Amino acid sequence: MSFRENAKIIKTGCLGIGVYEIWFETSDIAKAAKPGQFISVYSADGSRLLPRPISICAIVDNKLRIVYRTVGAGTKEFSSMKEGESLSIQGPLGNGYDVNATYASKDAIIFGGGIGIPPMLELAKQLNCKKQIVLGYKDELFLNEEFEKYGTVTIATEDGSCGTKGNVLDAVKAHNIKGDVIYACGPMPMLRAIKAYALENNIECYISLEEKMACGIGACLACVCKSKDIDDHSKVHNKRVCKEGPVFNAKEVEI
Amino acid sequence: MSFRENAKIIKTGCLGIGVYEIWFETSDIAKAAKPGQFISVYSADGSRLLPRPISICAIVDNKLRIVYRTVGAGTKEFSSMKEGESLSIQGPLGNGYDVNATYASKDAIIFGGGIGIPPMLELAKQLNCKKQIVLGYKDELFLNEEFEKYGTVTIATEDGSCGTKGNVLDAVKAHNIKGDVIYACGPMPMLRAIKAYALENNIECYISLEEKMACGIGACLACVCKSKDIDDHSKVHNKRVCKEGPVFNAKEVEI
Amino acid sequence: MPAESVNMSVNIAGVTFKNPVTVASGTFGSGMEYSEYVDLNRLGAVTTKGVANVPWPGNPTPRIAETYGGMINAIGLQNPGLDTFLTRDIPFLKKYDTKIIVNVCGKSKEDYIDAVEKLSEAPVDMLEINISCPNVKEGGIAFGQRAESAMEITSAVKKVSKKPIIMKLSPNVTDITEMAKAVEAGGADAVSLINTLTGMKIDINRRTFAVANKTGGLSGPAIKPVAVRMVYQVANAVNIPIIGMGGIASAEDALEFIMAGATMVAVGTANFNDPMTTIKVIEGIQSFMKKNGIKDIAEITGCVK
Amino acid sequence: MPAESVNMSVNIAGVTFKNPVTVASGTFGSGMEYSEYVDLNRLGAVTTKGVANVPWPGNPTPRIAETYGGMINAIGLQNPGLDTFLTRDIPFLKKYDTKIIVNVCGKSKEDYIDAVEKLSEAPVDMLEINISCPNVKEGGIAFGQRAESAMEITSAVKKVSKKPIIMKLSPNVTDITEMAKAVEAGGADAVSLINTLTGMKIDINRRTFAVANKTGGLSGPAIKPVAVRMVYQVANAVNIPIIGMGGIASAEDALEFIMAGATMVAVGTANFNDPMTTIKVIEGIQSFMKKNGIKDIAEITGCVK
Ligand SMILES: Cc1cc2nc3c(=O)[nH]c(=O)nc-3n(C[C@H](O)[C@H](O)[C@H](O)COP(=O)(O)OP(=O)(O)OC[C@H]3O[C@@H](n4cnc5c(N)ncnc54)[C@H](O)[C@@H]3O)c2cc1C
Ligand SMILES: Cc1cc2nc3c(=O)[nH]c(=O)nc-3n(C[C@H](O)[C@H](O)[C@H](O)COP(=O)(O)OP(=O)(O)OC[C@H]3O[C@@H](n4cnc5c(N)ncnc54)[C@H](O)[C@@H]3O)c2cc1C
Ligand SMILES: Cc1cc2nc3c(=O)[nH]c(=O)nc-3n(C[C@H](O)[C@H](O)[C@H](O)COP(=O)(O)O)c2cc1C
Ligand SMILES: Cc1cc2nc3c(=O)[nH]c(=O)nc-3n(C[C@H](O)[C@H](O)[C@H](O)COP(=O)(O)O)c2cc1C
Ligand code: FES
Ligand code: FES
Repeated sequence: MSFRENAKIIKTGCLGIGVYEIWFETSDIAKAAKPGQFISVYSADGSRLLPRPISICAIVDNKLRIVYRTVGAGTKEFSSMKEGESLSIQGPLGNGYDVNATYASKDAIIFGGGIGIPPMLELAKQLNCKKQIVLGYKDELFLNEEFEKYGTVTIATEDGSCGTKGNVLDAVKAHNIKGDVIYACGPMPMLRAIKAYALENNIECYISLEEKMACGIGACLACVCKSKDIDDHSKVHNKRVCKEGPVFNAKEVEI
Repeated sequence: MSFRENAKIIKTGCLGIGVYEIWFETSDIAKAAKPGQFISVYSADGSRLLPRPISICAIVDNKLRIVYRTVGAGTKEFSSMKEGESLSIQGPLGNGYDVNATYASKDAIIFGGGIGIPPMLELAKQLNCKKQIVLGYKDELFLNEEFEKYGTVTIATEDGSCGTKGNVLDAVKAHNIKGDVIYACGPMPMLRAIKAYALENNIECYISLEEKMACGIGACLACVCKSKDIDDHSKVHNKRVCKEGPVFNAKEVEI
Repeated sequence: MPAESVNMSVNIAGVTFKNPVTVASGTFGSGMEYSEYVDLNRLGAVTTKGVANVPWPGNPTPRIAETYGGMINAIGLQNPGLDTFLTRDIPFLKKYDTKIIVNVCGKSKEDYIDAVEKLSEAPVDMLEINISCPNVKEGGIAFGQRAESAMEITSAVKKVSKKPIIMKLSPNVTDITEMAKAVEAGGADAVSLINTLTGMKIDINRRTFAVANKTGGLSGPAIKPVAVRMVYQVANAVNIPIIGMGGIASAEDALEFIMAGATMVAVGTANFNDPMTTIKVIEGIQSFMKKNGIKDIAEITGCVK
Repeated sequence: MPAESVNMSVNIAGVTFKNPVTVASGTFGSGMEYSEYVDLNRLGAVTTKGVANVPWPGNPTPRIAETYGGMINAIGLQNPGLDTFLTRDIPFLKKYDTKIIVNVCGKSKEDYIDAVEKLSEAPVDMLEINISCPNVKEGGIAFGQRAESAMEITSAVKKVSKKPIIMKLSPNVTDITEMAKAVEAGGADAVSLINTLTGMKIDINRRTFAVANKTGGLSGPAIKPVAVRMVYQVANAVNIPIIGMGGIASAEDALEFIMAGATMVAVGTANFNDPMTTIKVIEGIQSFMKKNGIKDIAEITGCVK
């Protein structure tokens, strides 16, 4: 079940250069939300009609947190909003991570890359197992300290300014990090590398994909990704990121 | 000379059902403004591109006041703005009234009808002569008390709830109001009747016209009215309300 | 549902719709996903996403791009094929008290005929033939930009169809009335317009097209004035009813189409911005009618001449 | 004006423009009114409002209506006639260091020829022939919707013109490349596109048309995707340079047109929203070039294939 709400902003903040957070007070959305799901955020400016999909970063009672990077006009608009104002949001959308699945009790490696890091925070909080958390940044860190209470955090930065110089897999190698199930969200090259790594090492692997969206609820077929098998809903090799995803078993999608 | 500014709102208010005021602090516009001129007010919502022309109701140092009725989405947006916020405005635009002309020392009748009343306030303030002020309303009054310091105020209301029941000319008859020059702003039927009255009584008459505008500065030829003679600029029987007007000698325009 | 003191029902080719509001094909799926937000019983009809005789994979991604006051799409008519559609989507819709308009796509005349034949025995109310999709290489718009081929497809599907046929017209033509007259001559029971305007967006940073298909169909409020104009022109050129669409996001928008001559209207892209748009449009038309003393929607259909 | 480290100048038919930015005819008058806000010396060219051999009164009011992300206009080519234009507007523009493109309208082939002949000796740089105005009964769009008449008018004006000729195309056609090829065959030195899309708005409360002329031309950001698509198609169909327009309001918009194949671009409706748009576009293109190491604007003209 998902909902459309005009949600009150109860807190905003800036977490780094171009990285912002908003806390919403919701009637129903937060209560229904799972880690890995997302919300559609709508612009108040009539020239921008499509929703901006943003992952849920934290769920606390009826409160929802998003952390996002300013990319274009939509996210810039959101970053100018203030406490007390409202935004139209819809959700929770997508499948999210299943923290009650059998595999979810295995030793986990949680990978987050760049602006793919925020959704992993609520996942790390809700997973009830041994957690290795590997976060990859370009340079400036954000959210990393908040992960520490949920597991062992390892950092990789492209410029080497903190942790391992390189990407998250470089950090895995450098620290000999091991696990039996992988959860990952981040840029496509990172996801491809992680998928390959998981296959090689025969580790179960769940990844979160992105695609441009129009409806965000599975009706328009804008946001498909290629699936290995014929999908049950589409009857072709396409799965909807907004509905069957954004979280996929890495084996079932071609990336 | 006119200017484009992002002007700070220093005061807002509601003067009656659906009638609002905004006071702007301007860099240059107020200093250059004359009564009868207008400003273009731009929407912050990207779906509305054209300016809303609104008359200048008061000029005090570098401050400008507008009084407007909420009609559609644009004026509704303005009415939701708060002190401290800004709006993009351009002006002063149009010719305005010439308070230094020879005729401007004659005994004046100032007519304002409905939302045509606001521009007459600054005119009443600046005219240095004997002033009869006749204000016509549907029912609810606004601004009328502010006129009292500038002349004798007579009220007409359509529903008879205040003053003469009927229109402004009914009030003129009822109170035997006389003058040698007329200034008028209001709905078209009122202006037509006043023009006829002025011709009959051989009184000089200046009226303020309205038309849909795109540029507001005389370039696009959207806002023309029919002129009696071939206009000097257009070389046809058209005058631009935004440039040659909005104030016209009633004799030179066909209404 | 509130008791209606005004008559909003309309009739097209013998089918009675409880109100003149449906959805634009492709923007509402088969209603399943939207049924979380909208009571489908409230709608005059559900118009389903284009379906073909066999499954189609559609175009590569990105399939859409936002534009000023609208969007471009090049979904490429991905669909699960009629077999799945008939056993999954139609039974779902039959649970609701609303009419069903099935939008049909094809790559050749034979495809259309095959699909229409298969649909002839299905419990659906009308078929809408999409000869105006700009996003597929074969078929689609190619049929919708030449009067002769539009007429030909129309008579071909009419010959095999047991359901009334709506022909969906492309706005990417010099003279829309010529196309409307052609499908009327071919036997169409109604026309729907407009499909999308062919458009393009360039991603200047990546120096490539914003949608993988290069061009896509422009829809949304941005195109409404073109749609209203075409509905008006067609209303004055043919005698068959019109389902009007293109940028409808409010009751005021819908009333523009109705006054221009549309018997029914469809809400498309606006569903993406607000899934409750259809209901707002229905309620808004109703209160406009009440406020203005209009007893039957027919009083204002085509009232602006 | 800041020293430019990048080369923004472009050449069309032997005329060199200091940068690729002009204004769309009819949205800027002859520049007089805008010169209060814009230093006309900064512009690549000023394109003037359509002018005819004799004064035209234009259409009744209301002549415009706002639409979602755009506007409809039916000015009807009001203009003071060439005599006044040549003695008032041209001398005004000659005071500035910018090129002058004169937009010419007519109701018949003879009108166009007459106007072009009168302009041949005038100190202007290029003529833009408007065969695409949807708002006048005779002439205008009628010439711009059929390839043969477009070609005919082109060769007729080319025969008498001593200035390079730009033919301005209408987007209200099934196939824009056919029109572009026709005017190229007729001898056009360049094409400009797009003129407005024919649109309509209905005032549902007054139950009549929002503009007195019933239909008008839709312009503004709303139509940009259609314009970019057509520029791209034409760039791949003809060998003459293109002046692109339709909804340009920012440097990013302008760069879309340039990458799609436009040598020059024009800012139209956006001037109404912000009179400084042209300058912002020029400065924005310049900084995009600097940021991306583009030395000459020609490097990116038509770079998206
Ligand atoms: C499931 C999902 C979860 C996401 N979670 C987050 C998050 O937690 N934090 C965060 O910063 N970003 C997240 N994104 C990316 C975010 O949606 C885009 O950055 C955002 O839409 C950009 O909007 P804009 O108006 O600023 O940019 P513009 O580029 O101006 O947007 C133009 C259009 O493109 C779409 N768009 C642009 N980039 C993307 C993208 N990467 N993915 C999908 N649509 C895009 C926009 O929604 C809009 O329709 C997520 C995307 C998806 C699909
Ligand atoms: C010279 C001049 C001075 C004016 N002064 C005042 C004033 O002091 N107070 C006041 O309340 N109103 C004034 N008006 C009218 C005011 O411009 C309109 O009420 C306003 O533009 C409506 O905008 P909207 O978005 O609320 O309405 P909408 O109807 O949604 O506007 C749609 C479009 O129509 C235009 N429009 C609508 N009504 C008018 C109108 N009457 N005249 C011109 N354009 C219109 C809008 O500008 C916009 O482009 C003046 C008009 C003119 C021409
Ligand atoms: C994402 C999307 C998918 C569409 N798919 C179809 C389709 O399958 N069949 C069809 O006839 N029209 C399709 N259309 C066109 C719409 O039905 C409608 O004609 C058009 O979008 C204009 O209406 P709107 O502006 O309200 O969206 C689609 C439009 C969109 C935006
Ligand atoms: C008010 C107005 C007047 C116009 N007058 C003319 C004209 O005289 N001649 C012409 O060729 N085009 C005319 N046009 C069309 C523009 O030059 C341009 O082609 C069109 O508006 C698309 O560009 P835009 O979206 O940037 O405005 C006019 C457009 C507008 C809005
Ligand atoms: S965004 Fe519409 S199906 Fe995913
Ligand atoms: S509004 Fe453009 S000339 Fe008056």
